[in-house]
Amino acid sequence: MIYNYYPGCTLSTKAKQLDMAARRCAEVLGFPLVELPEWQCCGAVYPMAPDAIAERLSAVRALVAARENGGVLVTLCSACYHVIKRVNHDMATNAEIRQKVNNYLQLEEPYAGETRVLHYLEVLRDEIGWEKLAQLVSHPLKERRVGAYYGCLLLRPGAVLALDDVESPTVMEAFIKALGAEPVIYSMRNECCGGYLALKDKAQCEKLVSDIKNNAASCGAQELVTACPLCAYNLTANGAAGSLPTRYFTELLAEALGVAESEGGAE
Amino acid sequence: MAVDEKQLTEDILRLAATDVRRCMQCGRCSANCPEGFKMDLLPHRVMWDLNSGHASELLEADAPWQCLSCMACEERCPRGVSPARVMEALRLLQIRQQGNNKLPAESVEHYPSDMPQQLLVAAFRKYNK
Amino acid sequence: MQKIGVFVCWCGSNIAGTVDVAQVVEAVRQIPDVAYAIDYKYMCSEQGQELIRKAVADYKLDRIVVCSCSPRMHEATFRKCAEGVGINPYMVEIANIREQCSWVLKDKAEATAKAIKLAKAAIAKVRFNGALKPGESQVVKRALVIGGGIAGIQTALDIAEAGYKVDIVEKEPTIGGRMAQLDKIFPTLDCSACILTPKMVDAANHENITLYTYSEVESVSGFVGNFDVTIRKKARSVKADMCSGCGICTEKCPSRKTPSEFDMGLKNRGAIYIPFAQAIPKVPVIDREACIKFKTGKCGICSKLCPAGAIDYTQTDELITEKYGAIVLATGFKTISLDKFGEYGYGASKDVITSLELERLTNAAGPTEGHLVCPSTGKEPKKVIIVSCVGSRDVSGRGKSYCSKICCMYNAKHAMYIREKYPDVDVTVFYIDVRTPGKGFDEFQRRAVEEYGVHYVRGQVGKVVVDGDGRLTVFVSDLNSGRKLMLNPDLVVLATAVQPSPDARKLATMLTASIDNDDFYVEAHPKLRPVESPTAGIFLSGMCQGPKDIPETVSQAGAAAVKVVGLLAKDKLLTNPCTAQCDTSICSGCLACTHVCPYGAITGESKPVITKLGVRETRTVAVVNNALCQGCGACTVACPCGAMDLQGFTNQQILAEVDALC
Amino acid sequence: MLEKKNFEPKIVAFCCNWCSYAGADGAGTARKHYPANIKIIKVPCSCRVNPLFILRAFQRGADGVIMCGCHPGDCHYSTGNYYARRRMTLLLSMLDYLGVAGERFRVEWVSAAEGARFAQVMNDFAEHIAALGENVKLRDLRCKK
Repeated sequence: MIYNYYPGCTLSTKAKQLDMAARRCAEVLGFPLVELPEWQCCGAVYPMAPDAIAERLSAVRALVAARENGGVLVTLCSACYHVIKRVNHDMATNAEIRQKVNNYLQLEEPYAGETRVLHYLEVLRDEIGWEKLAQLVSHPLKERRVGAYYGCLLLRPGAVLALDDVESPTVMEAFIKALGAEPVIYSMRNECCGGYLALKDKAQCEKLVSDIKNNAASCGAQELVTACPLCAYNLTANGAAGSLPTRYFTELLAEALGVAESEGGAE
Repeated sequence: MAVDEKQLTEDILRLAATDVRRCMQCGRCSANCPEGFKMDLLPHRVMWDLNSGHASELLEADAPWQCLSCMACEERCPRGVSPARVMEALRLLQIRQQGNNKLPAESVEHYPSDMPQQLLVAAFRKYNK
Repeated sequence: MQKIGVFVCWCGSNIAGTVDVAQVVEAVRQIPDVAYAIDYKYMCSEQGQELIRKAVADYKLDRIVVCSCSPRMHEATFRKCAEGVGINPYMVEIANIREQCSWVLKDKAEATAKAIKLAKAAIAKVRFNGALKPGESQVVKRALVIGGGIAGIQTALDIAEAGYKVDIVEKEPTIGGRMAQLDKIFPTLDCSACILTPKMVDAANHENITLYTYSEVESVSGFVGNFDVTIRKKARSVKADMCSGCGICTEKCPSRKTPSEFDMGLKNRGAIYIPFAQAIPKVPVIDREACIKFKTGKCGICSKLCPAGAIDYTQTDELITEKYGAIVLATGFKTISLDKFGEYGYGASKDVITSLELERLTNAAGPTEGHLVCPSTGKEPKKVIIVSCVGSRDVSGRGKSYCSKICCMYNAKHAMYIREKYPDVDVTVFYIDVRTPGKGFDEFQRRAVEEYGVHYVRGQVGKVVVDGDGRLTVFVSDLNSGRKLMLNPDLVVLATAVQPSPDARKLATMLTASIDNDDFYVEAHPKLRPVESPTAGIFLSGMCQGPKDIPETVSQAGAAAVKVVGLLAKDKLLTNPCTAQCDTSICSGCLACTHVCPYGAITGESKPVITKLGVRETRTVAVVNNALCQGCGACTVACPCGAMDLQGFTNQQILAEVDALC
Repeated sequence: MLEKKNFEPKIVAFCCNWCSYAGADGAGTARKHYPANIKIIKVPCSCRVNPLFILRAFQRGADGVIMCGCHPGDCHYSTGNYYARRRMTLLLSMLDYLGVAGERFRVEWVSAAEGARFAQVMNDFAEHIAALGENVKLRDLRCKK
């Protein structure tokens, strides 16, 4: 299987650690990522209005490119995953959007949602398997209590994304466990970090993140992992910053597989 | 000029593409909204106004600009309604009009250098056209 | 020359509001053989029927077409009316111009045209109707009740009191059902056990009642009046006739890791156990999956200790076959799983419990002896939040679309008895609507507010956050004030949606009883036949038909019993005359029909026949046993030569309808 | 589809007494609209529907025929709808050969509780037939004499 890879804007710049670690680990785990040529930014937010056609085009272009090359598209960033998978769902189920987008793109073969959009975590869970991953871990993250922070984009809406149970997700916890660490389950792991509000109302972000971190810390978490650069930013910049270090899940993966860059860490 | 409430409601519903009539005013959306403490109209009230023919008041509301599109309301709505989509429709109806950007780039005083692009793109797209 | 009378009903404005009935009458009058046609406001009324009777006499009608509501509604009424004036009841046809026409159409011209078409099809069919005479079948004077909760017990007692034998099959080791788990019951707040256990004893001691506990229905065949049922009596591993019910085995059993089903998992039970002290029969049962003896071959403590020598590890399931005239479904309910509702924190915190768990916590015979405590700490709560509609009225796919009906009342009840016993505990009920119709019910709920000081706040709880130290934070909005709240209760009670027992679907298939999308049994008519299944001889009692409280369940149980008694009181039943019939003159004797008949009603017999060409010969032909035939018609299509036909739905009749409609 | 607006397709629906006919009643009780040109013929069970009835309808000029029964497994007569399903599968495979577009015939399972679904199924089918247009093949054959 070819794992076409869509890094997205942030992963090429501010969230390089998320990206680089993911690529290295994928090599080790035997599913090398093939970066899509000439990908464009997905738009960062899903265009909810059914008449927003132009806003869907870049995602469809990536989906079409992946279709032409095996039909699987892997994403890492929660927002990219969210946007691309939802647009793909629109293309498969909404005839009006499908027609308009295809009219615009004038493809040789119209696109109708054929590509399978996978999150990196799904590849780990469904293609590699936790047991095998655990066996490949050379530097188990012993005695570390890690809280998974899902946020909103990775899980909702559950009916479309279908990554995991929206209210009681387990995929990241299973991941943490496979790396040899102890997953910490806490109620606020799927509550919003404030997202793009950081630009407008920092104080509110501070409050939302504090609630999340306090809940995680009360449950015994010593660090948090996330898949989303925006969440990572908000969780790092707010709520008694530094109290609960936040890392990308791929960083932990690289560490456990023994392929972390020596200088490593957040930029 | 009197606003055509009916037309406005139709416009909102077309953009929102969610069946607001299913709403039974249980208030779960408002209970779950992380921004509810800062909203002038809670999501259930927005649904109520829309269903009771007071859509024009919603264009005055600040609530859509507080909404984070986290979709907790949609996910936990027992009736399968998406208040998040209604909020988006209310934003779009306004920012799609010329010169109606809510967060002009020059109004932002300080961009921390470590702010991810994703955040900037998302924010400007939610508040501007 | 046939003389057909056509009677067009207005059904008040139900039909006449959309269909121009006069025009329908006018149109059918033009049809040959229609000797009389008229419209009337309510054809089913006494005056309407009189109109029919008079027309039959005046115009010497021999066939009747009534254009009215669905035949499922009034076909029987009009057949009876026809019979009263000497017309064979099967010479009546109904054109359904209400459900299929006036109720689904708005345009008057369109509806009128369709009504005329439907009338024409019915007229075309009735020309080929023949006089049919129902056969007779015997009635076995014994009833089966499936489910031994309050619904099943009450139904069985009422049938038994009327003098008929009745068996109760209960899958649990004891009868009593859900009601046995409850503490006090509304609207009187009397003790559930005090009114249930005497009924359990009555059922056990009644000479006409046989209990099969720890048993399940294995298979059912036959039809109304003559059901053959196989019951699997599961191995208890205890000889019921020797056991004295002393309970020493249950006390000394070393396996104590199985959560007690009766105590909603709030307490563990032994592998050999009696569900509760007042269980009937008071005979323990060994849970073989938990039993150390069965798992490892060692232990055997119960056997060593039993003074009566009643323990029997070699006991096997026993199959009992019995004949019944009627079957009552009383399979009850359970609450839905909260696995998909992670946001309520059920499972994440021990202090988030369901209402049924609260019943056990406040029950004097429960795991805490009626002492209300937070399960996590064992301490009394200071603040309790009750959440209504958890999973009810939910069309998102996670819950149930219906209102569970009983929750509003039991929430008020729970709030009251917490406040009564612990006046310092603050109790708040968060609700969407308070629905308390019923005698004394609204007054009951108001008492909770006015006399007991229970807070009622409109607004559905969104999420319950659990902190590491066990602290709960409830996210909710007070909709009346528009305030968003974050509260820290010590105990959260979830009024969880009810759903039919998981056995309902299996039994529905076995009995060919209809169920709806939620697995509730469907009644024959929602208003007029609420305790009967559309399948003759199958009756419904209690929650298995839809959410209902105890008073309603008991009344429905009584109603079902009356229906059963009415059936069993008959010596003979008239059978449906719309059965298959073989035209032996053209039957080739291939017997393809015998292979498709689900009732084994067709056999091949060597018989003297006269062929179409007038030749007399003796050969194998298909013979239908009319007592067994249920009239599905499978054989008619399987028959390659068209010898098999179904009376009431003959090839000729259906083809006439097709022709009239096309 | 605008040009076909005046075309009113003739549709015959065979409904079993226990499930689909009751479902149609349910559609009525709930006032769920479906087109007037759909006419229902009641049969005790879907297994009573002889494929010849369906051919007769097409021969007489029906534009579409739909057969409804209980959901598989829920037949009032236990197995009737299984027979119907097999028979109709066979009929479907032969329709085109017989000169009727196979798409004009449909089999659906509608339970007594599915009033709204009954209406939806009928609306879908009517729309489908309206899009196909008039059933001309058999009529032409008949006119040739």
